[in-house]
Amino acid sequence: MKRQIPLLIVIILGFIFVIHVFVPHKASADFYDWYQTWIKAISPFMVLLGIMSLFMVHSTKIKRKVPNWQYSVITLASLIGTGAVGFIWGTQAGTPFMWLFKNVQMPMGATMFSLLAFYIASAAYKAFRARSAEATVLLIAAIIVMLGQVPIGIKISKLIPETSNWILNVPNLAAKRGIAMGVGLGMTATSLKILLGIERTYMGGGK
Amino acid sequence: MSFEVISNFIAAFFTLSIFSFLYKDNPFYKFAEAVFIGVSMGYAIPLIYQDTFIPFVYRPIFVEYKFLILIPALTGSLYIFRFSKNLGWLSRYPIAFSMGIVGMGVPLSMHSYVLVQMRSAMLPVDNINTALIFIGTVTILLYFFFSKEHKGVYGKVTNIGIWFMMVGFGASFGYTVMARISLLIGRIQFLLGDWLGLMK
Amino acid sequence: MADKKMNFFEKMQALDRRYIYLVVALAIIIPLLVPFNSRTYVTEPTENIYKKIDSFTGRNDRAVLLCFDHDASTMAELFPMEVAILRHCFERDIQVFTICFIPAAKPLMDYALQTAKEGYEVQSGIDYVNFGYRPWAIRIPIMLKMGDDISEAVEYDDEGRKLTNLPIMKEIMNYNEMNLIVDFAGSAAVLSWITYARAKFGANVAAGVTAVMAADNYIYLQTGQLTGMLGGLKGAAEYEKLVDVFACHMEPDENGVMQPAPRDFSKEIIKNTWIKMSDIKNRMHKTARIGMNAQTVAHLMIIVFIILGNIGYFISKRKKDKVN
Amino acid sequence: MKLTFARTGFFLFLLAFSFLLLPQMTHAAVNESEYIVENLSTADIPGDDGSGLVISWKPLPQERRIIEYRIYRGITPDSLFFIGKIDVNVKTGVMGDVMYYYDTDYNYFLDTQAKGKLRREKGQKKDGSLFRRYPRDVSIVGPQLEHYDILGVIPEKDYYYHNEKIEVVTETDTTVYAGLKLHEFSGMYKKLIADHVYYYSVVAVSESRYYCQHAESVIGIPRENAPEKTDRFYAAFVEDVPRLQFEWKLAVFADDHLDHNVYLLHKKDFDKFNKYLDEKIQKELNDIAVKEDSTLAVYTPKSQNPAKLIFARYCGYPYTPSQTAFVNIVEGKIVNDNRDIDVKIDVKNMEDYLFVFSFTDRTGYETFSDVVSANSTTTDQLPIVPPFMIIDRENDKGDYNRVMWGKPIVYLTNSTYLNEKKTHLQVNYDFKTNKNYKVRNIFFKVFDEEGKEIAYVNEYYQDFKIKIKLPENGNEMNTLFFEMTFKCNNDVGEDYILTQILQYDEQTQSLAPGDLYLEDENVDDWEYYIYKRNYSDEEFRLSKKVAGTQREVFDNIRYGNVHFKIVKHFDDEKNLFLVRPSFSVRMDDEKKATIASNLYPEEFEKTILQYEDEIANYVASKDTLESEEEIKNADDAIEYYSKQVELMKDHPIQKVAASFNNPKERIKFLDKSRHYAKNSFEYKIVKSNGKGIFTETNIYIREGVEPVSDENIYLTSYTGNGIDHFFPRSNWFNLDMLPAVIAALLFGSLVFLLIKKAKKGHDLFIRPIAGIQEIDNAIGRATEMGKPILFVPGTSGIGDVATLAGLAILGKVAKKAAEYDTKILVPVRDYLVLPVAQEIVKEAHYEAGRPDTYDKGSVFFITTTQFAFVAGVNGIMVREKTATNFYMGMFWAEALLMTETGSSTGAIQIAGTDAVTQIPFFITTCDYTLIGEELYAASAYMAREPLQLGTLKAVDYLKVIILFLIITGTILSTTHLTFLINAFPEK
Repeated sequence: MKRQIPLLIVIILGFIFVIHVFVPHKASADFYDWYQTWIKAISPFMVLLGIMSLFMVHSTKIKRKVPNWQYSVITLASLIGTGAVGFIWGTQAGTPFMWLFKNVQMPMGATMFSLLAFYIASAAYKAFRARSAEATVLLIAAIIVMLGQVPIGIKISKLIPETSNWILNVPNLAAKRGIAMGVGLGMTATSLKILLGIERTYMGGGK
Repeated sequence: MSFEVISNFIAAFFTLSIFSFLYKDNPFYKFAEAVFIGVSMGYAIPLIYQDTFIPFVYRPIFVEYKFLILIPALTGSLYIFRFSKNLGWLSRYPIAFSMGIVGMGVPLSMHSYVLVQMRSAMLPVDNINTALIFIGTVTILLYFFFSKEHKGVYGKVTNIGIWFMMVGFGASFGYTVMARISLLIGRIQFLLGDWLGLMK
Repeated sequence: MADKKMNFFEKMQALDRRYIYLVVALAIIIPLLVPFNSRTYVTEPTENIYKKIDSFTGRNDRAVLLCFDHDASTMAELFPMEVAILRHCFERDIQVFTICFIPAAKPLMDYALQTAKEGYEVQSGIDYVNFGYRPWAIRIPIMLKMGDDISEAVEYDDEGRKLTNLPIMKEIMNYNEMNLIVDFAGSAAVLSWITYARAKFGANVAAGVTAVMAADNYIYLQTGQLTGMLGGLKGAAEYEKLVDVFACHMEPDENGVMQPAPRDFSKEIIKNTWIKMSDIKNRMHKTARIGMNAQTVAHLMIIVFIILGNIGYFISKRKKDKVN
Repeated sequence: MKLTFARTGFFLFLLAFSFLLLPQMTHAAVNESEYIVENLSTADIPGDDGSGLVISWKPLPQERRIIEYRIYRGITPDSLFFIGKIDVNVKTGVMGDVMYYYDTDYNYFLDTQAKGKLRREKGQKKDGSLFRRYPRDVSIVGPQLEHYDILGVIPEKDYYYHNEKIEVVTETDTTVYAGLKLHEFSGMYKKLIADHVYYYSVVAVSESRYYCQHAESVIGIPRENAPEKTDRFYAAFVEDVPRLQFEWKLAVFADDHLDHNVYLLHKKDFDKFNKYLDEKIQKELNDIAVKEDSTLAVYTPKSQNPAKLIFARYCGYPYTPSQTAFVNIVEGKIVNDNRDIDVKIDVKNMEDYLFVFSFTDRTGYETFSDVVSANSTTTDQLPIVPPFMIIDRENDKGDYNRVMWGKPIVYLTNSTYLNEKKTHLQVNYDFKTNKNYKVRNIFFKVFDEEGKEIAYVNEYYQDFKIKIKLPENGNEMNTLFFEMTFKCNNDVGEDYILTQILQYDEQTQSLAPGDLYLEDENVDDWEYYIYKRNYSDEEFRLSKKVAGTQREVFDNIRYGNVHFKIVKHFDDEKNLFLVRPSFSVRMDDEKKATIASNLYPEEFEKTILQYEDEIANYVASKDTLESEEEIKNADDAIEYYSKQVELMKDHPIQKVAASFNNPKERIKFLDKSRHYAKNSFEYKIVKSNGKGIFTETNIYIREGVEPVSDENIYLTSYTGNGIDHFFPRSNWFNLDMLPAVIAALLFGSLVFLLIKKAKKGHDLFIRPIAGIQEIDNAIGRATEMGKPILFVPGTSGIGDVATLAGLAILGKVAKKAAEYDTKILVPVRDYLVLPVAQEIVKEAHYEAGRPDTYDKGSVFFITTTQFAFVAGVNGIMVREKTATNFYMGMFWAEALLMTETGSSTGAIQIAGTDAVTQIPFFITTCDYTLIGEELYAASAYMAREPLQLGTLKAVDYLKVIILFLIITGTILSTTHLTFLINAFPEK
């Protein structure tokens, strides 16, 4: 009841879905539509997990007064504040809710993303060491492609953009294809393991 | 001070607070991080309520009287028991129902990740480049063969695979640089242009 | 003496990341604030779009459609291309249409038109038409219908006028006339133009994409399904240059007053022309090139870092080997 | 110090959130009157059926910072309902001086998304006149129905089975309706009624969502107009048949069009015709003017139309009508009994005639095209339509037919020089084919200007490009001549040759492809029109119009059918909307009458009786009638009703329907018949130059199939397609997926075999994987340093296999950590991963025998937003000073953000991901990286259970097979044998 039935649900549904892929018939398409409406009805409740966990983590921090607990108060306050603003004034353009999104969340997201430019530079500096033949190859390929993207590359040598293109279209393609095939096999295997009930990590532990 | 100036000021404040992490962890960053996490989660709640709960749960049941939807809705609410000690197992039902779709993954990933890729790996070899792509693909596949240790001649062959991968990784790395710097340029243009008005 | 040198490289080895960050920041901020001149090399995919658009010069029975398929997050890379192409069209009297299928693109599209229009006496409905926003759901039906009759597919322009009544539409019927579509996106959105407009009706399709997407689209250039491509800021910079060198070319008349003298594309001219940044008054006409300067400096700086780091690495390794 | 941080934090927080109130306050001080839109006006839309209005107003200046304009409509000025809005970009404002809103056609009126109760619009006083959208409340919406044309769209099932029979009794008679609840409609759409008065108003909403005052409402009255004039009409005269052919362009608005007509006009009557036209236009203007001002005199045109009708066709169905027509001239006459056409025409003097086309609409307006004369041509100048056929499209759920014709086509699309010397040229090509001809090889022969063959390419694998070596003679090749031939699975014939030139183009400065010729025919000159017709429509409609290079079309046939019903009445006690219970099933065989039925069998019977009464009445009245006209009318009526009664009683469908006792069974049968009639199509093709020079084929008739007897067409299952109608079938197996089935079965059995082997205790060797062996050391290091371990199980959901692999590794790592009594931190981005990860860590502690050390807070959720999650993780790394970081699972751009922070804190980092784009960053910044598949292998490797090991081994064995196939396939394809490569799916 606690474990067997959910497992059975996965296995039965899983096999139906295997068949669904091969059967284009109306009945099969209808089954898929039905499943979709049910999944959509289940999905909104997931957010409760996140909110509950967030509250548990931060309220514990506040209660125990762990270092930096004050920031947990800020987190919870912004969480409640943003949610409330959304429910009170709505979520259309021009509401305080969208103002928060545009002037708080979006700039921070974009800035976080743009930190990558700094990190990519420091990673290149710190980690690109010609320790071994392989590392050297990686380093040289990176430099050529980097040069190939800016006008200075062609100034140094006409060959640089050409080589850069060649690297992207030949060895890079081979690498991507080889890895993708391996990953594809691995994915198939893992799906199959779930389907056969071998892999049941997703159920969590317990009896 | 117009509304827009204030808005830009706040956006700039948070932008700089995040950037300050580059120097070191500091109260500004901690503050921005706390607000970021809170706001981003708080942002999701009304949207999920509006875009999934209302159309897929509330409306079917209470407006269209499709009472069958009560089953998945109740199943979904079992998630709440996740943190309960004794009833935690109940939350496995919605998870199991959502996992069923993995079944599709078996034939589909076989089809699109393996068979389709195999077709493109069988293209006629008519010049040095196609030959190299062929060699690269085969040696990389051999690298991912787990039943034989990489030793001797076989080790040499898989080593070629590693070389191909390394060139590929280097290329990916170098290739991403430009896009990431463009993002930073975008941010700096905001700070210098929209906020400070230094760029005219 | 030798010891001191070692120390320097060793120091370089253990250099605090923050110095690197500082250099990165400066490498980007300075070129943005103080534009300098640099050479832009024009690549073939960019050249092809330019030549194709330029071949429509002054023709009433040809038009370009620009499709805006992106939101503000990729604006830094795509916006300069859009302005550059629009400017080319306005300068050379080429009829141009704009359309978008995602709501977030609508303001960007208006903004691009407004920016590019500055300084040109162009009129909506005569020199260009903004088709406005159409829902994503009817994207493919519109694409297909355009192969038959554009004024039936779009019906009204953004200002609510019936397309059939607009002077610009007089000789424009379908893809035979609106012969080039340029799609701007940070995704593979151009694919649907290839499958519907190109494969079904033989329209020419070109793409303006972010740098990350450029490699993915390269294959369509090779198979000829894409007429040309602008890749990231670099593509935009190249196009800006082409517009300045050919479409906006000025020559002194007998009185020595500079007069517009647009010229046709030629590889020779582009090789020998040097345009000074300071000669371009409107900042929007050189954004991409300035951005590209920052890119170049940043790329070079990263490469210098790699080299410095490696020199340090080898020297300290040799030192270690000696000690052992 | 700490407290000051906190104080600063709170201060800043309050500061940020206090700005939220700002937008609410900023509006208080403004002058309200400046925010009312000006020049609000309405205008009738020309060329429509009187259902369209355009509302226009002057947008407020940009500095007012308006975010949207909301439009309201009502039938009285004191209650206007929200109908739509136009969003505006606050920064750029509106381009242009006028804004428009179109209230045209059928558009949204009501569905279940509407709110339950009627509410006043924001900012309206208690007695304000603006309301929000129509609510779901029948008592409010019901009275509105009569002021609009409301079209209800009802899914079949709801219409048939969820209706309630409602009798509406009025003084004169009783009408029976089918009552439906709102949720049984998939939507209701409204159209304005001609000459009805509507009121409109507009409200501007400012950036801070302040609803400004509304503009004074204005009146809008849509007017019925004559159809729009077509701007293209062509006539052609095929001398040798003799036959007249016509082609025209449809109007944009064609909802109320009834007929397409062609008239013959003698040149001498041209002036008369113009006079007739002038009067017609005057009449139209007068019609509207009289409506506006009833005191005006009504204008009556005097002259007659001198042109003679020679062709007329019904076009009033809701699909795109056909745009070509031809009439045969037999013995100097054009005759059509159905339309009473009998016109003499002098074939020898065709130049004396002019032709004119017209649209007529339901109100009787007629609009003529410009007058044209016919281009003379002969049959041998008309295009030849290649043989075509229709089959069901395979591998689908039954919503497409496949229409295909002709032999494959190949054409050049582009060319590029590959080197500076211009001796290597890459030419791109494209080809189109259909199911009958599977292209094996395409042969390109290239000739120079002197006709010397300079290149020959055998394209055995089609990758859309060929490379040509040009002779090195210094001067550029200006023109290249291409001859292209095919080898297919079916013989295309020796003489099937396509030719095309590549010519130097000054403007683009490259070799550009010229026109494509198939023998002497310029392929680009022609287009194919696919016409189709089902059992429910009387005329053919246009399905697709495609370029001359196409060889195949998939004709979409929508699987589900809905019922469109006019909604005029309601029942507010029962909360029902009322629609007619009668519905059409199909047309009879002659396509003259509709076979209709009724939801309620007793009502159907009643109608028959009613008709029979009418017949009896007319027969009885005939004795008393005197004038011939009256008698003729009575005869016509009798004939009409008799025909109806005959169809209702004797038609096979009706007979069978009547035989059911169970009403549900009866409806089911009728539904099936209707569905079949709607979705079975017959096809024909027209090949045209778009200007009247075209050839129209006959209806396609399937060969080698017995015609289905009349009885069966109605009664048997859907498989009885007959010989001309095609009903798309729902297929049970997707053949495209066959390779995947085989591969999956092979894989499944390998897994089965190897698991069995592993269970028997065979030692299955797995090579050591670098990263995995280091995991223990890394945990050990954290223990030594007394610092926690960070484990990020990817940033995607539980359904992602990479996440599952990551979680499996988490189990092992957590167990080790518990054994060493080291703290482990697991931040999670996905809701569902959270409980799973918690269970895993908890269980790991139990397995290690240290349940006491399990901390509930060690596995925690941060947020779902990508970069906010990273911000959180980075904070943890820096503050908790984690000594060892694991990243196992799927990652996107956030990968480097985490690993670089990790490496700056000096932590040991081990990563594993199948995200190809992120592996480079992991490799450069982490100490060990599991690349791609190694991530999946790792969990099996660490688990060492037979089930996991067996599967891993099975993957390895499959890999051997794949390698063998790839190598063989490449060798074969290189030696021009493409059967193996073609056995694999393309996408």
